Amino acid sequence: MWNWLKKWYHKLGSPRYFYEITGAWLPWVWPLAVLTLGAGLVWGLAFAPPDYQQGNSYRIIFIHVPAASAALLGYVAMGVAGLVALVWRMKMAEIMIKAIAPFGATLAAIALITGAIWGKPTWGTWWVWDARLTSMLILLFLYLGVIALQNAITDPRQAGRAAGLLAVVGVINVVIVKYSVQWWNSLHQGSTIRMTEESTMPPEMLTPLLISMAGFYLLFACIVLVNARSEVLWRERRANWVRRELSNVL
Amino acid sequence: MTGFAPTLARELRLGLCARAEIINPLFFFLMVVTLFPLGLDPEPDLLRRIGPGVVWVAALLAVMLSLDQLFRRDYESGALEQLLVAPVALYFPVLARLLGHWLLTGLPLVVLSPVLGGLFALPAAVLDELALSLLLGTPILTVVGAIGAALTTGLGRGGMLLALLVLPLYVPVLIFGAGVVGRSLAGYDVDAVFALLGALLALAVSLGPLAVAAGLRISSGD
Amino acid sequence: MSSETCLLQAHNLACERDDRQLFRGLSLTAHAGECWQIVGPNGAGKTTLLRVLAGLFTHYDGELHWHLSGDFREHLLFIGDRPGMRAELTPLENLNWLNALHGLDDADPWPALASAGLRGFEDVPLTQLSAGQKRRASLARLWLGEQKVWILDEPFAAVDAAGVATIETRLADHAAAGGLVLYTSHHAVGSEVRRLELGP
Amino acid sequence: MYFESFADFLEMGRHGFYVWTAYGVSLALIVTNLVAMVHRRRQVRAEIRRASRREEAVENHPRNEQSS
Repeated sequence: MWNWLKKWYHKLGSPRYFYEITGAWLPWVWPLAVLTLGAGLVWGLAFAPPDYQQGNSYRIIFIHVPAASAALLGYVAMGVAGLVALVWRMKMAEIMIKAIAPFGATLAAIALITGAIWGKPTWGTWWVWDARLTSMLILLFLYLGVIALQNAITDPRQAGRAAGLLAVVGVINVVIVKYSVQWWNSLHQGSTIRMTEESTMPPEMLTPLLISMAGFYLLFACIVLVNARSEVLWRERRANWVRRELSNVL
Repeated sequence: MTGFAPTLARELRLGLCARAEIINPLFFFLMVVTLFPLGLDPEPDLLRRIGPGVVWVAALLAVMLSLDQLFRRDYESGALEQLLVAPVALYFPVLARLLGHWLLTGLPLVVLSPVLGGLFALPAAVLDELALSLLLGTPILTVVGAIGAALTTGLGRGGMLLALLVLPLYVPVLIFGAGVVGRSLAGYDVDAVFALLGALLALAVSLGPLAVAAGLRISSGD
Repeated sequence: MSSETCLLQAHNLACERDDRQLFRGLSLTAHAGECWQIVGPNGAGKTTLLRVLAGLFTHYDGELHWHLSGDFREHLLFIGDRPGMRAELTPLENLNWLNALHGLDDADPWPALASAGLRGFEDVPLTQLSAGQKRRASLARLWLGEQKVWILDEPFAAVDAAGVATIETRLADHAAAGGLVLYTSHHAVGSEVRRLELGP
Repeated sequence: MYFESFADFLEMGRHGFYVWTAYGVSLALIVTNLVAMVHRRRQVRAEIRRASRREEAVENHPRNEQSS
């Protein structure tokens, strides 16, 4: 298994091979993503039973929780890409950071907005300083930091490596923030106000949630791959394989 | 031959001849703290509750602003280049640089904090805990802020960008730092929180300079 | 020049900066005792090449090998286009710091500054020195360390005629003593200097 | 289908407003990302084609002094 992983790691490391292999995957992953996401959301919205306490407002969970977990996973993936970009100086890793950041930040924003909207019918206020929402707010700022740094540096290689370092430092910080915010939250208002934990959910609610989670991850992967492929073309535009690739494709 | 001592000596000499770099953060710290009673209500009970948080946020902003120019003159004068070309592990000169900078900007805040604690009607017993929390916290703020400063050194005006990069990283330090005084005001035992701050300090001092060194290499074209 | 005195082997170096191809297919084999003048129009990447050789800039293609023992930076004296010294400090303080970084704790900066023509200005902050004097302050390091390889970016810039002569002889002496000098300038040092052309 | 009618589905027992606002905003944000993605893809391809056409033009008939 180990050398299989290494083979794929080196092959995907070369921008040209990455471009070709993902080009073959995308036509299959796109419909899969749309179908899974559609199925999960429709099931959660229309067919799942309402929550006995919160009524139908809990249906926001089918977009809030997947977006939150995808945003967190996206940041961790960016941290790993950052480490690879710094230690092994891989151009593809820098490109991945640039591809993940925008949609990752959007997902964090979605998680925040849906969490806030969900708070209104449940606790009567638009914003609740709940531990998970606050951590998500800081995660959004971490994303914006990576994006801002990347746009501030003109040289693509330097921007990639700087964003990589920030992502690595950010990942360490995300873990610490999670626990410090939880400690801070328990300090001030006790843990009465908590978003429903998905583990205690009955299966007819949990299944659609897991499906829409898978849908979000697939959608995230598609957007990242397409953005990464555009970035590969731009970064390798002087190479003649790019010229050939674009000249015969109309 | 680690380059620690000479860099520390040079940093202190540099810091002393650029006295403004020391005084400005202090004035900033004082002014920000005095704004709050003016903006809110000088009633002691309110001030006592917001005191620790205000002092900590002001200290945090003062440290961050003092870091904006940390490596800029080194970068522009080429001294940073010489550091990267020297046969020396970057960890030590960077650590010396950060220690020198903290001695000139972070430590004065700690020394000044009891005075400001008094402005917020904090009982004397809590003032030493406030000072200790800042003593543990400001070095973390310096190191973490220096990572952001290293990354924005090559850019013209890093100011706002530095805040965007560094403030999210400051959140845990602020929570535990301000939390110490809040908890001890409420009568709880705070040794555990000091331990957490100490742990963050250990993490910052051991890994921070490596990240700062990597940031400096990236900013100078690596 | 026999192979064992070969200090630097660069093969097929190519460098692209901000979407412009600076140089491509550049190969260089440098031996002890040689003095290389790197010439080329502005923007041809001379400074970038020096930074690549000094290990400061790593986004290049091709191979670069230093045949030096241990960390090659122990044998390297790099003086870039910027003075490398803090303007608030005096030449003495700057040189003491730089010496300590290179482990030359016993090197005495006074004679070096005198040879560089800064007698009497040793403890004057750099801010109060002229551009030429600032340049001489950083070039004083040519008389300080025993690094084998010198990489100098425009060493003669802003230096008066007398200064050029002293630096010229110093470079020639260093090469003759078995060192290697790589510098960028339009000024050739002596007759048997080797030229490396950059540019289209 | 849990709800009796489509209208009831929209109403969701007075929570409809919150649920549909949340989904609407999220959908809008996702769509913006998709549009930006497609735009960037087209922009990169067009720019590269334009650049290669420009270089071919220069190679085939250089218009400056060499040809005179």
